[in-house]
Amino acid sequence: MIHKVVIANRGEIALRILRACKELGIKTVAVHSTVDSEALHVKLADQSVCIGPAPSIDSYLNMKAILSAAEVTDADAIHPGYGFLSENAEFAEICNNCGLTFIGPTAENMRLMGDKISARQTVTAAGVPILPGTKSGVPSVDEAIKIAGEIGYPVIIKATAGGGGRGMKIVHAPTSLPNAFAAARSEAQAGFGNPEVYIEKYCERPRHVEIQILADKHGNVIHLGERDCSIQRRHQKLIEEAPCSILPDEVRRKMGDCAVAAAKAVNYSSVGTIEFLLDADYNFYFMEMNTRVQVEHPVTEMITGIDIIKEQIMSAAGHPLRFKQEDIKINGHAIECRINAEDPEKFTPCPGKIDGYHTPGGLGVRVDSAVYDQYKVLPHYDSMIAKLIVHAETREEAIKRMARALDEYIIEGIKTTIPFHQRVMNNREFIEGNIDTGFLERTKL
Amino acid sequence: MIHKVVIANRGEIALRILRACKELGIKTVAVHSTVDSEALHVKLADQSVCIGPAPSIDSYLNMKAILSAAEVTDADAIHPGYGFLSENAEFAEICNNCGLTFIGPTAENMRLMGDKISARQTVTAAGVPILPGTKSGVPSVDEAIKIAGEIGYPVIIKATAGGGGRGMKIVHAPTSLPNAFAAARSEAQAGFGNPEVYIEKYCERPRHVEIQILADKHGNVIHLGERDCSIQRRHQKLIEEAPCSILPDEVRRKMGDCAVAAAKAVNYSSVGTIEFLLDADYNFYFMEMNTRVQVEHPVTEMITGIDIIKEQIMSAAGHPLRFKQEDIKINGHAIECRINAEDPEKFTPCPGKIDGYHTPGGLGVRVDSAVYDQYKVLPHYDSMIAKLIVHAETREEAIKRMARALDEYIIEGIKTTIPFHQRVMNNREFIEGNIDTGFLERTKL
Amino acid sequence: MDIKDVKTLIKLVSESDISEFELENEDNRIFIKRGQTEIVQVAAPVQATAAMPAAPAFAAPAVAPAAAAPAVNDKYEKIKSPIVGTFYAAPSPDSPPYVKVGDIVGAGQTLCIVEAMKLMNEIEAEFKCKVVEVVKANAEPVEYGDILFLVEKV
Amino acid sequence: MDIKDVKTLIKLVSESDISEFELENEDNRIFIKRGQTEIVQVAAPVQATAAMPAAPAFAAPAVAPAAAAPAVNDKYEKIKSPIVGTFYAAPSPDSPPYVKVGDIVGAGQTLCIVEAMKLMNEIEAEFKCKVVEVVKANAEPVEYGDILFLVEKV
Repeated sequence: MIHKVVIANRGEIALRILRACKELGIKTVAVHSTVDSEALHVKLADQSVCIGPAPSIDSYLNMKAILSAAEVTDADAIHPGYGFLSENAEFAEICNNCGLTFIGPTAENMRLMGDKISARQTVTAAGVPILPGTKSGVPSVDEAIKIAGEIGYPVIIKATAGGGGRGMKIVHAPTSLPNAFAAARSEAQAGFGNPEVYIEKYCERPRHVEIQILADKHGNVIHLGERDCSIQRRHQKLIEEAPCSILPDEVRRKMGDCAVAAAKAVNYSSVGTIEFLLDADYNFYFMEMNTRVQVEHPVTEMITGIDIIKEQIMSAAGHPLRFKQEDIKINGHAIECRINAEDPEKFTPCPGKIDGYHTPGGLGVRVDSAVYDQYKVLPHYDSMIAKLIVHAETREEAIKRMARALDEYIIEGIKTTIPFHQRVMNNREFIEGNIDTGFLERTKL
Repeated sequence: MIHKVVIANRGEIALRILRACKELGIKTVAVHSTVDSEALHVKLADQSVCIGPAPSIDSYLNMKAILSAAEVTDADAIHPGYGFLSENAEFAEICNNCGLTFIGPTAENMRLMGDKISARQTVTAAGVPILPGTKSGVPSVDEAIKIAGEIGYPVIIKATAGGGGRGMKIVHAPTSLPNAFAAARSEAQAGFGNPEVYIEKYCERPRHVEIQILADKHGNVIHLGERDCSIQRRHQKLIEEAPCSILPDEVRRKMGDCAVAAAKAVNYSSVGTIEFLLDADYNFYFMEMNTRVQVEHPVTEMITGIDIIKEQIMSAAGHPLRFKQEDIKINGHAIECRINAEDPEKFTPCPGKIDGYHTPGGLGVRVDSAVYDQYKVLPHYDSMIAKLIVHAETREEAIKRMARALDEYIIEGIKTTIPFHQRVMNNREFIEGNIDTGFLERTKL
Repeated sequence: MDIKDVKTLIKLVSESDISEFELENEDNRIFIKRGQTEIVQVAAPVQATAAMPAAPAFAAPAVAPAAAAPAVNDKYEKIKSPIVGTFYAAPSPDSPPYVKVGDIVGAGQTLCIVEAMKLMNEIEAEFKCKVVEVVKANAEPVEYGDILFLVEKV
Repeated sequence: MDIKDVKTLIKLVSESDISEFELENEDNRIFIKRGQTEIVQVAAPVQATAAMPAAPAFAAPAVAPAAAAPAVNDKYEKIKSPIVGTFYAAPSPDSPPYVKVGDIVGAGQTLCIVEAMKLMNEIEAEFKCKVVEVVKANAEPVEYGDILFLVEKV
């Protein structure tokens, strides 16, 4: 078993890992930059080591310093959390070469799934659907008609040199394709000085739905159901929930099977996530795999009752999974709000000292946060300061619980996104579950 | 449905009720004494009414003031919480006469179960076992032998005038009864000036095990499993858990059936608790019924996923139960520590201002507390300032989770019983589940 | 140094962890400073304390917070409500009020009624005084301890 | 000095642990400052409230808290560990230490080794100085920024 873990991260995830270790009877070493010496996980760890100055590149991304910290504290494992070195295959490799258990997947897992092209090839071979499309330029309208016919309508024509929606044409039937193709090309020429366009399957109001994977070093892979992470702002997730409220059981089962197949295809051996795009007709397409624990893992913990970090540690220590797929039962509904030290209107970061702090409590409320009263939110790192998670019998009850918990949450001295979340919880479209990745863009909150 | 509830209580239970109301979309009125104007539930309620000065008799026990508060705020229901007026049949009656829904059982329920003698008669008629014994003096050794034979050994001989263990004799077989009887009488004479003794069934290392009842106004009664509340100091519960770790399934089923039978025997129509004494041979005996919600209800919520306060409100509003007995599933293990503003060694109350407050968080941790940083714990009321509740897969994991949560809990400025709970969580006997109501008396922590 | 050079420079500095950079010419004065210094101070305390927001005492928007009044009128005696209920200035809707501002009232004289549970509780003056202000409006709900009248001992 | 030179300079400074760098010409004024400037702010109020208990930095009970030392010895220069690792006072267990208290060492002379990942990193004096105190014990683990020696410029 693992005896002492270096937690190579900071903030709430460092504390999350520390808590799991404490409950497993594993000693913890907090590594931190000079400016993080007052961090909660540093204060609560069994030992702490300052590994470098504020810039991440010199501290939390400094492999040598982290490995030295493990060496001088006689630790036998490293948990990378998320971000920083968590998906760095080289780091995982060096850890293993140093005799340290890297609590995560193998370097090979990361390399295969970290590269978009090899990941797409691998999962396609495993029978997992990917978003059909050409990715490269389509020269003629005849070619375009042929491709669109293969892909199936609706399709979208995009400028290869473009971006930001300009020059895009959505085509619902073959008859309108020639005109749309010509228009797209001329708009591309006008907009980007290059008429080249490509064709892709068009997803109407897509949802971001992902499957949590749990795997061991003995070839066992199961999934813990899905999460809906459609509430995003500029591709940054802000609110996550589990399960996805509109997913038909049949699709849920298929998506879960695909995720397990994808993980098995690379001999995956830790926790991970397979991200899918789900369209309005419940077709789903593989986007990418995250080969680490994710920010939003708590919503899955709430509905399955499984401590994902503990399972990840046990798996890294070589224990076989304690569960089979049929043991996994989904209970109720969970929602997570990421609370950032940001202006709730403009989303500009607001670091500074917290002066007045009170967390919500009561039934079904979980707070994962590393801040405390008089703590200084640092400008050097991510602005996420807390995750507020609720669990209830139904989605409707969970939204009400989240609303009342947000009302109780007091963070003074700095601006936070709590008011933003309050607006979402009171938004009719959100309450009715009419969400997709474009929700925040089109919704006046 | 109920529209606006007067919460006729204070502290954490007032906040607990407020949270349930908020999530149900019910307006809340906080009533408070002059010294409680800064209480958290007062700050969070939709409205608040000061009903009197600090002494409970003039405020929280002042029926007229509470009813007037309901009148002036146009409330249509009153939740009494626990303590104060919660088991006052007259108050329940007046509420109903005033057209206010009393969120609790009927006055008749309270009267039947509030009186020990009528409660014993009622449950005996329903087939529920009670602790056999004479309660009144046994005049002769022959009579004693006859009674002990009926009760079954072991029996205990106690002085009718006595108390505190003096003059008590435990008898395991008929042959030792004459000597013990004579000795008990002479010790009773010497100790209390009265030789009279009575005989009762002796419970070895008894546990306090109670069954949570959920009933509606349509005759439906179910139970939510049991709680083990054996960790007591001077008959005051300090730590509660659910389920009772040593209860055989067969006994659990019988105890549950008895509790439901007892509740049905009085046409019970709200939440309530049937308390049993459980002896080392798993015999159980009815002690009393609590006709209100209890301090320790959260541990049952954690293992059943049912919001007991919401169900209580819905039941009072006339809704039939949403569950049948077979719907109730017990999941994992939960523990609650009552955190009191008391010296953790001597248990003397320590009111005063909280100066530094940080609550634990993370997976499986729930805090039910109405205090906050800079809040003044008042000398006028109960010393309980927080309930820390954890939920985990197993009892062992729950104990570890409680230990780490207690380590994270910071309350400065006043003394609390957190260190006491930390000692219990690290006690081998407790960890092994060797607990009974005498645990704290005999254990050196 | 042309615009392209400046552009390159800006890009370079942006991508490095340099916090200050100076370059002077003919011929050369370069100054480079690393590490963030000033950002830490950003912490602008928005609110001094007042951690908990308060619930309104009664929904009626007309009700002035009870706590605010006394500070202003420290020099007068306050007659407070001994119970929760509804304030009535007059014995019936058609009657004139018991007292009005400027009235001199004797000890034991009725000032108003606070109704609770259909019971009319007459509030009496405990000493001879002059009515300075009738704080509550007719039919307004009152809490325990709410100020009903400001008076001046005479 | 052209833009390419500047680029090289920035890269050099970025990759070093230099915090300030100045270069003036004809003919040369160079100013280099090492050590993180922003660390100064971190020292922050030691903690007025002290709500949070601190984890021990390393288990070894002999380790004096790094933060405590400087206050006492403000008049000396501090030689700090630029990396996490293990402090060795001598090149091998049998050798005499590189330096001892009272020694005068020249710029560039090795003071000790901090071993990290089996690599022996020699820590050199940057200026001529006299060793006032060897703060760390042999084979003791050191953190980034831990004080290794107190010295006096000579």
